Amino acid sequence: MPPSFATCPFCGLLCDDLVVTPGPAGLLAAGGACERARVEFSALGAASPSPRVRGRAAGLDEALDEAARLLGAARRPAIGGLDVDVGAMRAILPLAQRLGAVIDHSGSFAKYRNLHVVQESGLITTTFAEVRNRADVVVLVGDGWTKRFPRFVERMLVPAPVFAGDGGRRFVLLNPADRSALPADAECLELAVPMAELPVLAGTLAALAAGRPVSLDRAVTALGGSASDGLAERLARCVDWLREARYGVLVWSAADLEFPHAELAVQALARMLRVLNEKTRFAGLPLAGVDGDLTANAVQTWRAGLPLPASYANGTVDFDPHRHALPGRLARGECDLLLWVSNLGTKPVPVVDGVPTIVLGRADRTFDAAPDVYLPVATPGVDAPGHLLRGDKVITLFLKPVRSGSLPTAAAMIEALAARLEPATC
Amino acid sequence: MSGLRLSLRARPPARVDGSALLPEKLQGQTLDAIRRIALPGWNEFHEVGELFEVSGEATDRLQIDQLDGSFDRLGALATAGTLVLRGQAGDLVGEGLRGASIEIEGAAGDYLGCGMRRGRIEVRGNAGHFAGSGRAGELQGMSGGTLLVRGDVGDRAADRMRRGLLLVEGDAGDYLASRMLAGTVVLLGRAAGNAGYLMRRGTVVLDQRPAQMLPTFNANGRQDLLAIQLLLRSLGGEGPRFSRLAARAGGFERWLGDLAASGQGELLVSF
Amino acid sequence: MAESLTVSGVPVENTFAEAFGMRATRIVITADSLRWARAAAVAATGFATSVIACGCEAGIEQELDTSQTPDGRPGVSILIFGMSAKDLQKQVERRVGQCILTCPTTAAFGGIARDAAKEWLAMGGALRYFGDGYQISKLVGGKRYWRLPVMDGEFLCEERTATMKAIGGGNFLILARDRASAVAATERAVEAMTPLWNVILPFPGGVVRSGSKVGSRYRALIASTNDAYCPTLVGLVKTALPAGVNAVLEIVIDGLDVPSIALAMREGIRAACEGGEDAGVFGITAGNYGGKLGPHHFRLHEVLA
Amino acid sequence: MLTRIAGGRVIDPANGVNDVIRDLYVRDGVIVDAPRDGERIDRTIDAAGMIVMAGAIDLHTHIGGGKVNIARALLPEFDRLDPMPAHGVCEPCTGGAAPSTLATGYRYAAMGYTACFEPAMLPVNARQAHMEMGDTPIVDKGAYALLGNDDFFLQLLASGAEQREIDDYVAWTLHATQAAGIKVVNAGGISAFKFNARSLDVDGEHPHYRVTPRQVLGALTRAIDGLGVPHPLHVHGSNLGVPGNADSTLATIDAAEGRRIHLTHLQFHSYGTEGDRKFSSAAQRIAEKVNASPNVSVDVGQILFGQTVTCSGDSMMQHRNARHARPAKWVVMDIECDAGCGVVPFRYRDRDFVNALQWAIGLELFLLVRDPWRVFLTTDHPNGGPFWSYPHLIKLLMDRSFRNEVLSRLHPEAATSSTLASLEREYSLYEIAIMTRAAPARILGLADRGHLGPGAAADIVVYEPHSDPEVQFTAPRYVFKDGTVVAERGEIKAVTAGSIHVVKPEFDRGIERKLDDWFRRHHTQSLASFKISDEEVCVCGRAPKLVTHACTHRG
Repeated sequence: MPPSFATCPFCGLLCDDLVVTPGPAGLLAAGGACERARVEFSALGAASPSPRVRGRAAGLDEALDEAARLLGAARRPAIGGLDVDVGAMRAILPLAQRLGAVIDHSGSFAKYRNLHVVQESGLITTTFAEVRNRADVVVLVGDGWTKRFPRFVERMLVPAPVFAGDGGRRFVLLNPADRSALPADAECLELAVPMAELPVLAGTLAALAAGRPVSLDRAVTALGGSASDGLAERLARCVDWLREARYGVLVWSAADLEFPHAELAVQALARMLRVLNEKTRFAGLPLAGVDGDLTANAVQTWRAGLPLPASYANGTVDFDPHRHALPGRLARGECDLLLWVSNLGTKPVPVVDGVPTIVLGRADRTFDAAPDVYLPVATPGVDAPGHLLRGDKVITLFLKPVRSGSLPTAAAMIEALAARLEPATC
Repeated sequence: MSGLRLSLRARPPARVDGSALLPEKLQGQTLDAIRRIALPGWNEFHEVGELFEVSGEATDRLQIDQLDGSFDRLGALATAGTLVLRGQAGDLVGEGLRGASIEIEGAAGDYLGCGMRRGRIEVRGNAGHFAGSGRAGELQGMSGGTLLVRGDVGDRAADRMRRGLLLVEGDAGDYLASRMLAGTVVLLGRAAGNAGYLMRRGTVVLDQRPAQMLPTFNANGRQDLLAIQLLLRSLGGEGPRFSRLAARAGGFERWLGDLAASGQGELLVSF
Repeated sequence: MAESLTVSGVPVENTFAEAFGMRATRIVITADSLRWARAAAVAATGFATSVIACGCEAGIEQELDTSQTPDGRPGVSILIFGMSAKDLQKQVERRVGQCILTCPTTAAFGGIARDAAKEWLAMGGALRYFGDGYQISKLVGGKRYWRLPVMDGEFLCEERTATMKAIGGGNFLILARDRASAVAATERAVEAMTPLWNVILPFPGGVVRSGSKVGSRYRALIASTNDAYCPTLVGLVKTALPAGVNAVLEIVIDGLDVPSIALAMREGIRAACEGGEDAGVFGITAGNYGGKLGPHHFRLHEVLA
Repeated sequence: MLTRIAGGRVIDPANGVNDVIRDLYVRDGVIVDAPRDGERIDRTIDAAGMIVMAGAIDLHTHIGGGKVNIARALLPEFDRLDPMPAHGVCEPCTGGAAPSTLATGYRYAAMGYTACFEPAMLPVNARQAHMEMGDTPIVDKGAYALLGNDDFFLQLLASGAEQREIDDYVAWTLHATQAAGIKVVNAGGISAFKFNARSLDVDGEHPHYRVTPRQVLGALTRAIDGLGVPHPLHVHGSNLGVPGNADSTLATIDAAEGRRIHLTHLQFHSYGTEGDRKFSSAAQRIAEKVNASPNVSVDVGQILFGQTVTCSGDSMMQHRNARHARPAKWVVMDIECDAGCGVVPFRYRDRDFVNALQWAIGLELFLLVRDPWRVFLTTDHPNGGPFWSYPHLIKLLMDRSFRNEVLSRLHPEAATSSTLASLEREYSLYEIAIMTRAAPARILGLADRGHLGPGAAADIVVYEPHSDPEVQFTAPRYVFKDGTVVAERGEIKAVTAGSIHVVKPEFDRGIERKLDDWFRRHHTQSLASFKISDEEVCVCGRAPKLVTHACTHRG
C-alpha cells in the first residue's frame, strides 16, 4: 500500500508530499518535509494542552463560559490573528457580524502591499505550475522568500521548464538575495542594492523596460553604486533579459518589503509587467499564503464583498486598511476585547493593558502574558481536516489530518462560544 | 460670531463618524433637534447633545471647537456653507468635498480632503499623511478644488491626484505627488524622499530643492513657462509667501518624469 | 417729414443702416512683445472681410498694454464674427491654429466675460492634438488651458472661448466729390473709430468700395455691385448719386452690441464730415434692404443725435 | 407537513401547462400529488389571481471561483456604493460590480431564482469555486469545468490520442472537480497566449501544440456526446468582442459537426465589420444559423448600461480588451497549465455607439432566435450587467414599445445599424417561463427542477401579476426553496442552503495512470490532492446534498 501523503499547512507552498508519523517526541515529518515543517509537526505532536482561564488550567465548559461572558460584555471587540483555515474563517465571520467586531489578519499589513496594487492599478500574475514549466527568466526580489517558502526553489525552479524551448532558465536577483539558494550552475545576474532602494530600482527597471531614456549613471548613483562596480552594465543586461524572455516571472514576497510605502515599489514592478506584456509574456508571482493570510482574506472577500481589514460595527461591513487596521485600533485604545484566533501558527498575541483577551490557539502555543481565556484548538492538517489557499492564490488544498486528535476545531469552538452568547438582538 | 457652535465636552470611547455635522444639513434646525442627532460610533450612536455644548444659531456656518482627533469624516461630501474646525480634526476631513469651505484652525489627521472634487479646505497647522489623495483601493485622488495647508503635510500628499490645487507652506513627507495623474501642487517647504514617484502627469512646484531627485526624472533645463507664471500669479491671494514665489523671475529648473510611468509630469524647482 | 440734418454742413440722409444678428467671439493674443502679438492678430484676422466668402468677419479690436492682459504681456484683442456658433467654431480652430499657434511667443485667451457667454467654442481644446500626446492641460483660476510644446517653448491656449450675440453690418456711406476726397474722409473716420471697444471694421483698412446690392443678373450670384452708387454708371442706370458726387466709399462695422455700433457710426460720421463740403464730402447715407432682412436698424439721425 | 398553494395561475411549460388555475401541494420539500380526501393540509397559501412558476434557473452566471473574488477585491469603490446592512435574517454584505456571495444568494432568491450555474470553474480552482458557491445561500448550485486550454488535454490531442482516452479524461475531470458540465473558453487560445500568441481563430494553429480550436471543439463535443453528459459542450467562442467575430462563431458551430453545442454569451460573438466604424450587428446571420441548427443552444449575455466588471477565463482576449478598462485597472492571470483569467471592469454607456449597438445585438438575438427552448436569458453576470437587472431585461423582451423607447434614447446609430426597431416579437409569459425554467432544467438534465409536476423539488415562485413585467419579476409574492418560504415581496425570510448538482459519467479509471505521471512531471500538487471527493465537496459547498444527474450514453 502506498504511503498516505500529508499536506503541510505551514507555508504558502502547501507541499503535499510529506509523510508524517507519530515519533517518540511528537510527530515526525519526513518525505518532502523541509526543516520548518519538521519543527512545526514535532512541536505540535508533543503538546497536550487544556483550556486555561487567566493562566490556570480549566475545564472546557468553564473556559467557554468565561470567554462567552467576556464576549457578551464587550461593546467594541476586535478579532485578530486569523491565522486559520477556511472552516474557521467561515465560523468567525458570522460571529464578527453578530458582535459588530473589527476584524483583521495579523499579516494584513504585508498582504496589503499587494492588494493595494491590485486595487489601485491591477496586476498580471501567474501560478506555480506555470513557473515550473514555462519560466525562462525568473526575477527574484529580496531573500525573505527563501526562508518563508523553503522549498520554492526545489519544487518550482529546479525542474526544467519544458515549454521554454532549449534555452533553460536564467535568474535575476534584485536586492541582496541569497545566491546559494539557487542551483549552482544557474545563469544568474545579481543587482544587489539595499532593500530600501527597491522603489528606485523598480522604477528604473520599469522605465528602461518601456524604452525610456533613463541615465544609467544617475540610476547607479541613486542606487548607491559607483561607476566602477558594473551596476550600470548589469542594469542594462537585466533589461535585455526582461525583454528577451519568452515567459518571464517576477517573484516577490510582500512580507520582505519592510519599508514604508513598499506598495509603490510593487506598483512600479506591476507597471513594468504591463509594459513587457505588450511584446512578450512576463507575469508576477506575489508569493504569499503564509499564516493563512490569503485564506482569511479570500473568505472575507467572497462573503462580504470587501477584503480585510474590515469593520462589522453597526450592522454594516466596511473596508478601510487605514482606520480598521487592528494595530491602530488597539493602539488608540478603542477596543474593549481582543479575540485572537490562530489554529495554524504561533505569532505573538498583542497585549494591551486593560483589554481582556481570548485566544483560540494552537495546542503548543505559549504566552508571555497569559490571556484571560486560552482555548486550544485543532490544527488543520494535523488534528483536523481543513482547507487552505496556496501561495499563488488560485489553488485551495484539502488538509487531511495526520492523526486523530481530541481537540475541537476552531470552527466548532467558535460555534460553541456563539451558542453561549445571548440571542442576537438585532 | 454668528452661526452654530459645537464645543466638545466628552471624548467618545472610539472614533466617531462626524459626517452628519454639515452646515447645509443643520441649517435651520433647532438646537434641540441638533442635540438629538445621533452620530455613529462603534456599535453605539452618540447624540450630539451628549458630546457637545451646542449654542448659537444654525446658519450656513458651523464651528466645532475643542476637537481631539476622535471625529472622522467631518465635512465629508459637503456642498455648501462654511465649516470651522478648531483643535485636532480627525481623519478624512472633507472627504469627497463638493463645494463647501472648511477652515481648520488647528491640525488635520490623515486623508485630509481625500477625493475632494470642489470647494476649499484651509488648515492653519499640519496635516497628516495622504492629504489630497484618494480613498484606499480607488484609482483617483483629489479631483478639484483647493487644499491649502499652512503647516506641513505627511507622506503621500497628492497621491493619485487628478485635478485641483494642493498648496503647502511647510514641508512635505516622502512620496509627495506619488502616482499623480494631473493637477497642481505647490510646496514652499522641502520635500522629503522620492517626490513624484510614478507620477504620470501634473505639475509640482518646489520652492526648495528636494532631498533627492529620482533617476527616472530627466532634467529639462531652465524653463520660464507662461503657464506656470499664470498659475503662480493666480495664487497671489493665498498669502505673501505665495506672492513672493509668483514674483520671482527667471523660471524654474524643470524635471520631467516619472519615466517609470508615462513620464509627462513636471517637477519645477526654484534655483 | 424730410427733417434735415447736417454734420459740419454735410447733409446726412434720413435713412438707416440695416444690420444682422451674428455670433462673435473675442480672442486675446499676447506675446513677448507687441510686435508678435500684432503679427499674429493681423494674420488671424486676415481674409475675413465678408462672412459670405471668408467664413467669418474679423478684425483687430484693440492693442492691449501689460495691465490689460491675463498674463501681463502686451497683447491684441481680436473679434471674430460668424453667422452661427458652428461656423465660428471652424474659423476659430483654423485661425488660431494657423495664425496664433504658429507665431513666435504668442498665447491665446478667451476674451468674453463669463456672464455674457452664450455658447462655448473649443479653442485649445480643439488644437491640443497638435501636441501629439505631449500636450498638458492645466486649470488656473477656474479656467482650463492647454500647453502645447512648440519649438520656442510652449504655446499656451485657453481651452475654450465664448461666443456672444453680436451684430454685423452697421455701415455708412460717404458721398464725395472725387476719389481723393472720399479716401481722405474714410481715413479720418477709421482713425476716429480705431480706439473704440467692441467693434471692428472688417474691410481692408476699414473701408469697402464694392458696395453691393442683393441679387444679380447672373443666377449663380446672390449679390452684385451696387450700380446705383457707381459713378461710372451714371447715365446708364437709375443712379442714387446726387449731382457732383463722383466717388462713394462705405465703412462697415461689426460690433458686440447696439450702443457700441451706434457710437462707432457717430464717431466715424463726424470724423468723415470734418471740413465739410470744402473737404469734398457732400453727403452721408447708409445701406439697407428696405428693413426686411435685418432686425437692427441704425437710423443715422438717431445715431447722431 | 403538507402545504397547499391554492388557486394560482400555473405556468409550467415542462408539463405543457399554460396559465391553468390549480392547486399545488408540497410535502418535505417536494411537490406531491393532490392528497386523498380527508388528509390534513397543514398550511394553505392563497395564490388566487397570482402566477405560479417553478423557481428560475440561471445557467450561466459567474458566482464563484477565483476570478470573481479578484473582481470583488479589485473594486471596493462600487461595494461602497451598494452596501447591504444586516437586515432580518441577512448578514451585512455588499453588492456592487462583483457582489459578495451573500448578496448573490439573497438577491437571486428574492427575485425567484432557485438554482445558479457557475460556467467557468477552473479544475485547479474547483475547491474555491465550490466554497464560494457554498457561501452563496439559498440557491442550488452547479458548475461547468473548464477544459480545452489545459496542457494535458492539448498534448493528448496533439499526440493523436484516441477519442476514448479524451472521453475518459473529460469524465475524470467531471468527477474530480464535481462539475455539472464542461465548458471551453477560447479553445486553445488561453494556452496560446502563454506562448505569446495574441489571437487564435477557429482554424488557427496553436503555436506549440499545432492543434486548432476546431480540433479542440471536435474532440470535446464528441466526448460530451459519447459520455452522455446532459449539458452540451458549453462554448465561449474565439475572438470574444472582436469586430467581425461572427465568422468565428459560424465556424464554431460548424466545428461541432451536428453534435450538441451551447454557445454562451452569444452577443459578444455576433459582430460584423460593416459601416464607417467597422463595427456592425451580425445578429441576423447568427440567428439564422442557430435557427437552422437544432443541435445548437445559446445564451445571450445581454449587456445593460452601467458599471460592471468582466470576469473571464479568456486571458488572451481580456488582455487585449484591457485598454478599455474603466476604471483603468485590471488583472490578468495565467493559471497552472490549466487555464487563465482576466478581470476587466467596464462601464457600458448608452451614448456610446459600440455599447449601444452591443445592447441592440443582444436583443436582436433574443428576438430572432425563434425557439425559446434554445435561447436563455443571461447577462453573463456580471460581465454584461448584474443579474438583478433580469426583470428589466424581461420587460425589454415582453414590451416592444418600451424596448423601442429605450432604443430611441441611445446613441442614434445603434438603431440604424441594427434591425431591432423593426422587430415586432414580444415574449409571452409562457415563453419567459420556458427560457428561465423549463429549458435550462432540460438542457442541464435536471430532472427534478424547472417544473411543477409531482416529484419536482418544491422550488416555486408566486408572482403578483402586474402590467409592468419589471415590477412583477423584481419582487415575487412568495419564493419557495425546497418547500421553505425563503422570500416574500423581495425580502428574505429564511436563509437555507442549496444543493450541488453534478454529473458523473462512467469512464475507465485507467486514465489516472497517465494523469498521475503528468501530475508528477508538471504539476505542483499530486493527483490525489487535486481530486475532490463527494464528502469534501459537500463540506466546501455547505450542501445538504449532492444531486447527481443521469448521463445517458448516446455514442
